[in-house]
Amino acid sequence: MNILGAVTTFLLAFAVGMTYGGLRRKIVARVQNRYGPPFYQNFIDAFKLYSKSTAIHHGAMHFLGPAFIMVSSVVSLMFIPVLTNNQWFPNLNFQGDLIFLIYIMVFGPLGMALGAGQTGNPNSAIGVTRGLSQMVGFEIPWVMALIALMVQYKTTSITGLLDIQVQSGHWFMFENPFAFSAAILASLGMFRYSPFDIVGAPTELASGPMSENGGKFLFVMMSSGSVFAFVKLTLIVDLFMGGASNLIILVIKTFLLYMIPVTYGIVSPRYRTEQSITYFWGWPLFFGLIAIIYAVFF
Amino acid sequence: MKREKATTLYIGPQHPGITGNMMVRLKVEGDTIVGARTEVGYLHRAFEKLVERRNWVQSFTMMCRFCVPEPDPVEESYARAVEMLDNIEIPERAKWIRVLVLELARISSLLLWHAGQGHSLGLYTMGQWSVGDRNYILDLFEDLTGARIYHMFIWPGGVRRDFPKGFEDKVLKTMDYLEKRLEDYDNLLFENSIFQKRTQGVGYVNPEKVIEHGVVGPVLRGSGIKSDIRIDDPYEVYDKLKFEVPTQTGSDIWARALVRRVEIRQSIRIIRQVIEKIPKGDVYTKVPNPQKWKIARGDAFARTESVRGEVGMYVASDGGAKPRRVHFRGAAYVHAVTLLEEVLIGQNIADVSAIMNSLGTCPPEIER
Amino acid sequence: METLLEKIKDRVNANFDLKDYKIYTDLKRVDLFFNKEHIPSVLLYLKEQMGFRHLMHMSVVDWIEEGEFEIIFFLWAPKEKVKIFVKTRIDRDNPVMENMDNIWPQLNTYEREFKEMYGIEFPGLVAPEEFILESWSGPPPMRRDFETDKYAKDNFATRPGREDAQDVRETIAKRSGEDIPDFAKKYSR
Amino acid sequence: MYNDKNKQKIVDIIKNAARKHSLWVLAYGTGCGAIEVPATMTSRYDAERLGVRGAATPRQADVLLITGYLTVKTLKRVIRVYEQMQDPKYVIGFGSCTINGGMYFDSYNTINQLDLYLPVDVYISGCMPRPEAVLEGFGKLQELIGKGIANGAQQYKENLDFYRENQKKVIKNWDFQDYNW
Repeated sequence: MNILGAVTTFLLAFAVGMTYGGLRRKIVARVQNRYGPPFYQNFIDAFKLYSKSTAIHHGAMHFLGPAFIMVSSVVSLMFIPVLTNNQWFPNLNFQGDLIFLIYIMVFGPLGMALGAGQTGNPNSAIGVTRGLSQMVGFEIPWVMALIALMVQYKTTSITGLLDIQVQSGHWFMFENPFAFSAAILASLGMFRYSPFDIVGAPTELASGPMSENGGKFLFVMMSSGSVFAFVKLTLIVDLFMGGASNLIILVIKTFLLYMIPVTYGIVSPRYRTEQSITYFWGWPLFFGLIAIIYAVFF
Repeated sequence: MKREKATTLYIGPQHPGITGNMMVRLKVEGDTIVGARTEVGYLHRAFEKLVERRNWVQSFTMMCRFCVPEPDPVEESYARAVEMLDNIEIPERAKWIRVLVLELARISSLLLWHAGQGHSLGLYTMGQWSVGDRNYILDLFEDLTGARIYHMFIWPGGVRRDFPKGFEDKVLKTMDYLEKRLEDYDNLLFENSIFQKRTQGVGYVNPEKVIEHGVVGPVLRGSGIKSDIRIDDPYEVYDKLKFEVPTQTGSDIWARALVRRVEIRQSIRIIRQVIEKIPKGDVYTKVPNPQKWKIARGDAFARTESVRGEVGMYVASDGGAKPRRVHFRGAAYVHAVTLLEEVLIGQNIADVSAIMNSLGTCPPEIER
Repeated sequence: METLLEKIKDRVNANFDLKDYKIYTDLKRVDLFFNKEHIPSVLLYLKEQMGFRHLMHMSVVDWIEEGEFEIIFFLWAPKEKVKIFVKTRIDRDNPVMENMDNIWPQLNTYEREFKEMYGIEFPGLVAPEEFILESWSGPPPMRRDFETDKYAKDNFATRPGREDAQDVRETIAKRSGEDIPDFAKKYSR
Repeated sequence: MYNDKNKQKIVDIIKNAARKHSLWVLAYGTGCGAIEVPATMTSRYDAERLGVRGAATPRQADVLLITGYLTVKTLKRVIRVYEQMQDPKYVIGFGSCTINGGMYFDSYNTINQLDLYLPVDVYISGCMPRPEAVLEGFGKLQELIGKGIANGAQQYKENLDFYRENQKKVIKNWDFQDYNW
């Protein structure tokens, strides 16, 4: 664990996440018969938001909310092996860091809930309620998929799982396809793109928990969001797609993964809250169960 | 002590989901609405006061501003009311051109509805597509009238001018293009399982009480009652044209969506017929000099079928050069106030915007 | 058609004392004039017995010279496809009209508006809060004796026009370095 | 951003370069002109390629579009919304009704001159302005921001008494709390 490496990891995650966001806007625009913004538009937006003056005072928790999200994103990033055996991107890892990761990844939304609760904006409150109930929806198949892996390979460390794939050469997405599909379907909900963008649904809640956050708050949320997107993508790549030995492969794999929620989101309206939970407790949960059974008996 | 369970949630006036500039005050318990109240008046420009200071032709420039998304039916109503008052007989070709303009306006407004319905449910691609295609209709309007939105074209005594050269072919080309695009809309919107899940059984209007509530247009047809001013008391040349009036019995957002889906195709059909059998001739009759135009005492009430339903214009004259009273009846005047307040009870917060769109809410025509 | 309208008029006349009537055959329209105290029963009769179930509109006209408001109800029979205009006059100085939003719920909206715009009192009006105007002080604006231009001049400052009454087209042409096309020349001063 | 180009500090130049290419428009259609805003945002006149996109709430928005006439009732809400927005914020007056009342010059319910009540950076003429005109207006605003002279918010802070006086003259039921940045 050297500081320089950690900073490099963070900057890489920030840059990749932001660029993916910009590319997403571009792709969406092309589907909508538009030219679309440049792919670096998100960087401009982020810098503009940072340079805005912020005069919103809602109390301490409101200030801490975005910080919580940032902390959770960065900490979970620190536990992800970005590349396989590379001294430049070190990671804090110990036996059972996967379990710790499951916890720390839901830490951000909880912080968001604390922050949004204090703004006193009813839209924020409703949005947080929706977000937490949706999280209940997609966390269950997600955790089941991970448990299936842990049971199947008798290890709870990400690097352990990664090494098994690297040495055997078999990706887990083929070894245990049910776990993979459960994880992918659950990750649709994690990305919060349509049809699962019920938390900040603009036409319903006026951007939900973010309604009272402008300027620097929004900058922190935006950047932590992009870091978190990188975390999710890299985690799935590490767990199911055999990691990446260099940056090119990493980018290719993560971008392909990223296209799944994006393309699904372009053409689908928004679910209602209970409908989205029903969705996650349908096929994803089923796949999760099959995955565990498969892991136990085969 | 007992805690108040219901919280107050203000939708609008500044809200991405609101249609136009109005406000709905909701009493919410959890995600369910237990009370709703419409608050309008943010767009009140006092047209009906201003026309008292303008003569018959000047006040006609106000008419198209009554409802922004679809100005032409209002112009049509005013023009016909004034013609009834002054017994002006307009030439045949003018009537056909009026029908063409009205149907084009209906198509453009229905495309806006596609956008609104998709946008209110989070399907932003629908809005981008249909509003983009709406520009082609507005191009036709620009060719014909010279303006995109407010084309003061249908005026007492006929229409302002005849077709420009090659206009008919442009219209037909646009219609062909539009019909191709409508298939894409079907694939994106109507065959979308999530859209069906979100709309079926939502925004239910009680079919027993619709007529007593003064419900008109697609909402009425969506609850199984076949009623259309173009059929019931035909104006201009609608009795010479062949078209169907679709009805559905679901009486929810999905049923209204299906009704509008058929309506836009019927409008294309009507436009094709108009282009086919429009007669040659004059497009306006001579009306007196606007400065000296006096109309004998009396009153008239003209109705037109707009996208949101029947709109009516009451014009009363006191024998002077200025109207004594011009009073506009918009469909949203009923839909967005008494009906909306009733329909919203028991619905989910997520559906407010969709319900408002499917009821055809148009704030400017409520306050005028 | 003529006979149908006549029959409608006679049926109403048989039950209520009709002050006056007018028939427009080509418009399929009958105007019926009543005293204001008969209006609720007439509307109820027309709605329940004669199938005029659809209230198209309700309007008020300010006849200031005669010192009266004319209140008009526009009814439509979906089956017979006939219009009936029920008209009445009320005194302009103490305008009171009976509240009828139990017959047609949307009348509530109309009555709220006319209470604000004409100062007509509807006793027992449901939820009579302000509808369009907000904290309006002064006379009801839609009365004819209220001068909107004077009010606007007093309250809202207008931008002063250009002192030199020069032609805008010339200014724009000078600024953009183009000359005015010929068809525009004949309009310029 | 307050001083003009030659006195601009280098950091201001960078900031303004970012600001002018990311204008988030508040989703608030105050008048008829709102009908052309969707057309401006969508495929034919794609405003997002210039960095113009919608923002849901005042806290996140940079630009306030006053799309057309303002009734007194709306003016009150618009002032509240404008004061909730974060610096730097810009106002675009949209249509001739905001310039001198337009065709509502004698209406008892619409204000005639917007810049008495809010600091306007750019006016777009026309009734109603075509999408090309709207894009032109955005371009003009970007130009002003680049020069660092789009300082409506600063004006508003400095001449707050002037604006407040005018606003209170029009809005009868004044129940705002004091302005706090």
